[in-house]
Amino acid sequence: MAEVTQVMPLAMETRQHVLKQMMEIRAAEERIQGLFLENLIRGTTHLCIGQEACSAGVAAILEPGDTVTCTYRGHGHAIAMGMSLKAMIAEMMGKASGACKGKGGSMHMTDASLGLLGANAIVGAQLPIAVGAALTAQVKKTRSIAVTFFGEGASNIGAFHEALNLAAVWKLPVLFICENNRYGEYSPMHTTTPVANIADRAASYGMPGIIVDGQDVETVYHEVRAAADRARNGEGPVLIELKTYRFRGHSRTDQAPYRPEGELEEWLKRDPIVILKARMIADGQIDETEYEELRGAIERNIHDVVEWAKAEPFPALETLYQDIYYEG
Amino acid sequence: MAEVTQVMPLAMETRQHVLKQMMEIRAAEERIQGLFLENLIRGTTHLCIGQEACSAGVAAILEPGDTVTCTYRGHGHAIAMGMSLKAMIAEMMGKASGACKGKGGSMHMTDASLGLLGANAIVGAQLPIAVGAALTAQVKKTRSIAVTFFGEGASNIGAFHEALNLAAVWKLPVLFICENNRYGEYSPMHTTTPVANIADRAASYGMPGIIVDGQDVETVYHEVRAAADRARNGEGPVLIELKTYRFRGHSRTDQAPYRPEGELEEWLKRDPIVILKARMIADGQIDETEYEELRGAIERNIHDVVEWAKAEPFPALETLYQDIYYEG
Amino acid sequence: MTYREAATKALVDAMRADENVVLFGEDVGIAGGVFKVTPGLYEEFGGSRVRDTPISEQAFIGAALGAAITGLRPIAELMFADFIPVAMDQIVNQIAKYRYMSGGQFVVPLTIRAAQGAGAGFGTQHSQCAESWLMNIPGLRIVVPGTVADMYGLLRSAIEENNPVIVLEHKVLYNFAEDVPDQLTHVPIGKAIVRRAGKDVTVVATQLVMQRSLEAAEILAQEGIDVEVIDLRTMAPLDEGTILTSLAKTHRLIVVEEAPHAGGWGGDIVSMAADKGIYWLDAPVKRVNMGGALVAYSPPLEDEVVPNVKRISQAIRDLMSE
Amino acid sequence: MTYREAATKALVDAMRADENVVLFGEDVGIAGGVFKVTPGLYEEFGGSRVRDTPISEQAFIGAALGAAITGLRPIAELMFADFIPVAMDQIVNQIAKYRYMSGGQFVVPLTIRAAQGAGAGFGTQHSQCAESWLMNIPGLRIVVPGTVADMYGLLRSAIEENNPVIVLEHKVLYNFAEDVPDQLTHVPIGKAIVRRAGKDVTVVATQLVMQRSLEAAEILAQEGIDVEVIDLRTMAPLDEGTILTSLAKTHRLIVVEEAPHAGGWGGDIVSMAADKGIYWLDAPVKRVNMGGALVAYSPPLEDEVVPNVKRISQAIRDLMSE
Ligand SMILES: Cc1ncc(C[n+]2csc(CCOP(=O)(O)OP(=O)(O)O)c2C)c(N)n1
Ligand SMILES: Cc1ncc(C[n+]2csc(CCOP(=O)(O)OP(=O)(O)O)c2C)c(N)n1
Ligand SMILES: [Mg+2]
Ligand SMILES: [Mg+2]
Repeated sequence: MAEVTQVMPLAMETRQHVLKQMMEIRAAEERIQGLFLENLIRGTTHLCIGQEACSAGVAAILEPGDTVTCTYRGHGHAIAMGMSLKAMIAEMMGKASGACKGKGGSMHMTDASLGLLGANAIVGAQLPIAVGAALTAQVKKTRSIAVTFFGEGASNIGAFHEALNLAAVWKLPVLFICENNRYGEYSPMHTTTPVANIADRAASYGMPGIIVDGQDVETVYHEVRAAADRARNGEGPVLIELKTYRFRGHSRTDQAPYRPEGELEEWLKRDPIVILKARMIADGQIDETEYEELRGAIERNIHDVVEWAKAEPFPALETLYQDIYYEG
Repeated sequence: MAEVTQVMPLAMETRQHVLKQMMEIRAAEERIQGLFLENLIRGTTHLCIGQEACSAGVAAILEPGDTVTCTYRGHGHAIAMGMSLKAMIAEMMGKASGACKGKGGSMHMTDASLGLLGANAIVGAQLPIAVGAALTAQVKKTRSIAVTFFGEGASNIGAFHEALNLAAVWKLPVLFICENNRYGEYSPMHTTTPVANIADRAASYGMPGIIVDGQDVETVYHEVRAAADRARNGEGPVLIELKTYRFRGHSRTDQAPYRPEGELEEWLKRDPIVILKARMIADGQIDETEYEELRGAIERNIHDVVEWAKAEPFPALETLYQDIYYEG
Repeated sequence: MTYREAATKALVDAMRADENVVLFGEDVGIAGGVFKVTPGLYEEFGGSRVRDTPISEQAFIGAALGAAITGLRPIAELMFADFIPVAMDQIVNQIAKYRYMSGGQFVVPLTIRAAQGAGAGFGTQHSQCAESWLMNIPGLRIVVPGTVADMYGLLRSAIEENNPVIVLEHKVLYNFAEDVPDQLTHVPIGKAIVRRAGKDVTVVATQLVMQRSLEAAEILAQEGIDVEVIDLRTMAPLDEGTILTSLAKTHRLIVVEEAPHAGGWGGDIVSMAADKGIYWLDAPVKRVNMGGALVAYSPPLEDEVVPNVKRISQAIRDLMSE
Repeated sequence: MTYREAATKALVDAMRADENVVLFGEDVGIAGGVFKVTPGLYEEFGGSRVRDTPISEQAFIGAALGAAITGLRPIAELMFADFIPVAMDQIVNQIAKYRYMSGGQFVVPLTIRAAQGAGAGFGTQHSQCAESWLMNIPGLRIVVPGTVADMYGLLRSAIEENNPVIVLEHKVLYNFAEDVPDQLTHVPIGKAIVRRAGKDVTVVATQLVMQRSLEAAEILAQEGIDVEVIDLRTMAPLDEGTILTSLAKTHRLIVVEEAPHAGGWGGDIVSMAADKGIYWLDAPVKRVNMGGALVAYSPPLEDEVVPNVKRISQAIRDLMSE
């Protein structure tokens, strides 16, 4: 188990909250992969196992009115933002009671009521959309911010460049959060990206770029919160690179043969759940029994949700032709 | 007249060559604007008056097999690469004997036989095309390089970002030459671009970025040649920022009301032709009489070319349907 | 009033009527726009609502979507319609699909303006018409004003529409002037109009070639051919009723497009007629368009490629003698 | 042999036949491609000719153009056809127009491969067909292989073609297996083919819905309806002759498209028939397609949106009773 590194500790309630969220994300992703293999989820899934601290840490600093756009690897962000597991699992199974009435699926988790403005399946496309959400905040003078998540591979696409530049020129309250998990599909970062850190690219936009340990939810919380306060105060966007790792393949049944020997094992030692749990145990905020109880409860809940979702009806065929235009 | 600054002097023949080219470009652009106002050129023109050292200095270091892509502001590059004035003027007048049979016009000066792979009217689109020309050089192991010209405004578009990144990842022999003339259409650089120098953006691609005095053709020559040698030797692309200024408006009849008081006057003191001429006079390589004779000869030649072009026939209507596909 | 002035007035009136309307694009602010459609807006509405953008079409078109789903009513100007492909992913995969993919969670009230068409000498990459590139994308509305009053009325309706609307303005019409009522009104999206009633043949057209079809109709009237000219006004959704009603009367149909033939929007008009109006058709259905050509710069070539009065009249004569 | 294996074999044979052929795209090299069409190519032809790219579609599609006009014969893989809009400017304004704008100075021998179509559960942004977005762009050739032998033969022809060719592979057909001759041959671009001869009605279709139309034809044969099925194979240029010859015989036409109705390629087929074949038409011309819908993720919705055997057969029955 990981040695106890220490950073400025979060309040116990916050720690309990983010620990539970990370555990929920982990358990949900495990079950989702199972549903995919059982053919109850069609097409594809992109798991964020190993990256839970990014979702939980960032979501914990958001305030009502803040918005998020993210990617197909977006289940963690949805759970961390409070999307109901029922709406999420039903959506992945294409059920009428899904978050998007079954129209979106695994790659498009969306809940406008929570400010989750959509997970996107086109690499980089969510960045300009977040810039627009931040424009609304600036024009309407709310103190809201727009957060957009993307991978290190996405930093090579044109939309990334244009979005960061426009946000900088207009000094918009956007946090560009790169979850650098080392791979874009099957390609290691160094084969596609001639810089060591994505954060280094912030200089091209006269914007701060910071590098954060994406496995340490407490560090993520503190760093992102500071950037958010800055943005709320009208000081403009920040590019935040969360160094992280995906413990599973890119999608579907990818076994990640492209990983160098031993790399995964090294990263498994930095499991974000284990890291926080260790600190909480050291601080007497949880013990193994309580932890196991919590995990059991989470797994039972997911099991119940899945059974419920299985029994839910598919959408009626006429819904194919609905929601294309707003009528009226 | 400008005081004589000195850099490593070019050979007298080279100086004479680039001086004559800059004078030809200047005179041609003046005449082209006239033809536009006389309605003998339709649509638009984008003059490079003031930026002649960029075209002449870069073209002078090119070798057979090298290629260039540039922009609608491409008359200077075409002349510097040796395009016949007849083919160029006839093209702008839409005549059958034009470089592109009248199909391209002012924004699309192209001469494949010279390696001039096309002036582009879509901002940024020429950069990826140059990357492809460099790919051919690398795959076929020629020592050729691909040069692409663009403005500082173009450095905000996605194609710029993707092209530099791809060239860097593949270590391709491309020179990305930014003619920073301070304005994109009517917008001063600082209103659209949150960095002081476009060359600073090279860091995002792990590529050298250098800043060069674009008004000094000898400096342009030396710096670009060094970067070219590096690229020919397989050491990869370079981003070169030529600090320059357009003495005229963006296009057509733009009077550039957006210029700050006195800015143009300051830059007129750094006229690239005057700067080189001063050095050559100081070194006894030309005197005022010879200079005036040369200018007279150039202007007479352009006058003759224009008269010839006026008399040239327009293309036959059936050519509208030709050159869309290669037959065979 | 000119078509350009009508566009400006529509923007001003819309921004006065609703403070959530914002406008941005390259040089639309301080400079008043490359086509001079937005002079004075920056001064009246300020730099928060009227913004110049960098040359970043993907970013600001995507930003229009993000702004639209969070409470603004953005108008993004793309300058030349030929630049639509530069921002195509945001239009095709995002703007058009955002409501659908979310199961109806979003309303997307945004307007994209662009100037299209040949005739101004801008060459192959600055003279295209974009509607035919976009019609296979459910989720978009597309309007193509062809008169001064429509420029005003369709733009006002577009800005107030609670769905994404692409407004394609014809650059050759910007200086086109017409007398208009003091009270310009909204023009409904999705309704075509009969610009000239006639009994012999139905011509369906838009914008510049619609104006030319009206000229051709006057010439043919002298020859005893009574042409009905329908201005589509909206490309998506198509108004089938107006066309079928006309066809039931004339039994002959010609579509005049400013577009290459293959994949041109005329195909939809004809296929609709060949399905719902087949028994009325007395003659082959013709399409007058750019054929297989692109717009070339050379003046005589550019003047020839877009259907002109001569080509349109001849096509109608030929059809009448079928 | 499967459709996927045929694609792989075409690539291998082409690269062996001409050292100027290079291949690049995201993960096409070491990983062998997201759709596993390129395994072994990197090993056989090396990293100079087979390259993985960053996620930079504009850059590598533009690079394909630059390489094509300087002596290579590039094949760029765009993975999902839904990503075509991301590189749309390079395709529409550059690749398609480069030869024309230069007055014929360039030859542009490049191939862009992309996987299209619904049925795999990838949702709204990963299930579209792209041909109808590209048909209004003179300068491009577009092929849509619908059988294993065509996948091989059209891809070989595309790579050898001295013009830009967009090869749209249907992702649901990748595992589709057929017996093929030991000697696979090139299939000419621009020629449609009658897949099933019949005398009562002509069905024009492509790819997955073409295969389904063949199934529908077998069912209808029992009911005494003799269906002729034409596989277009190439969308640009269209082979009008094969369709007209069939129409002259059957007097009835149905177009089956995997595309939304508005702006779908079927419009071109019908407008061609309503012009050159109008006097043969005994009944309304029908189009079976996605109507106004987009592809939704939910399995029953996705299975319904693309014309299936049931919808196709019913449309033919209805037409025969006209
Ligand atoms: C424009 C576009 N190009 C390619 C793809 C295919 N694709 C999906 S995910 C992916 C890798 C993205 O890598 P990264 O940005 O690092 O995010 P990660 O998957 O690692 O979270 C690619 C290439 C896509 N969806 N969109
Ligand atoms: C994609 C695209 N967007 C916008 C335009 C319109 N436009 C033409 S030139 C220009 C300014 C370019 O500025 P810069 O890159 O600095 O080049 P310069 O004109 O100063 O040489 C713009 C915005 C275009 N042609 N293409
Ligand atoms: Mg990654
Ligand atoms: Mg500039």
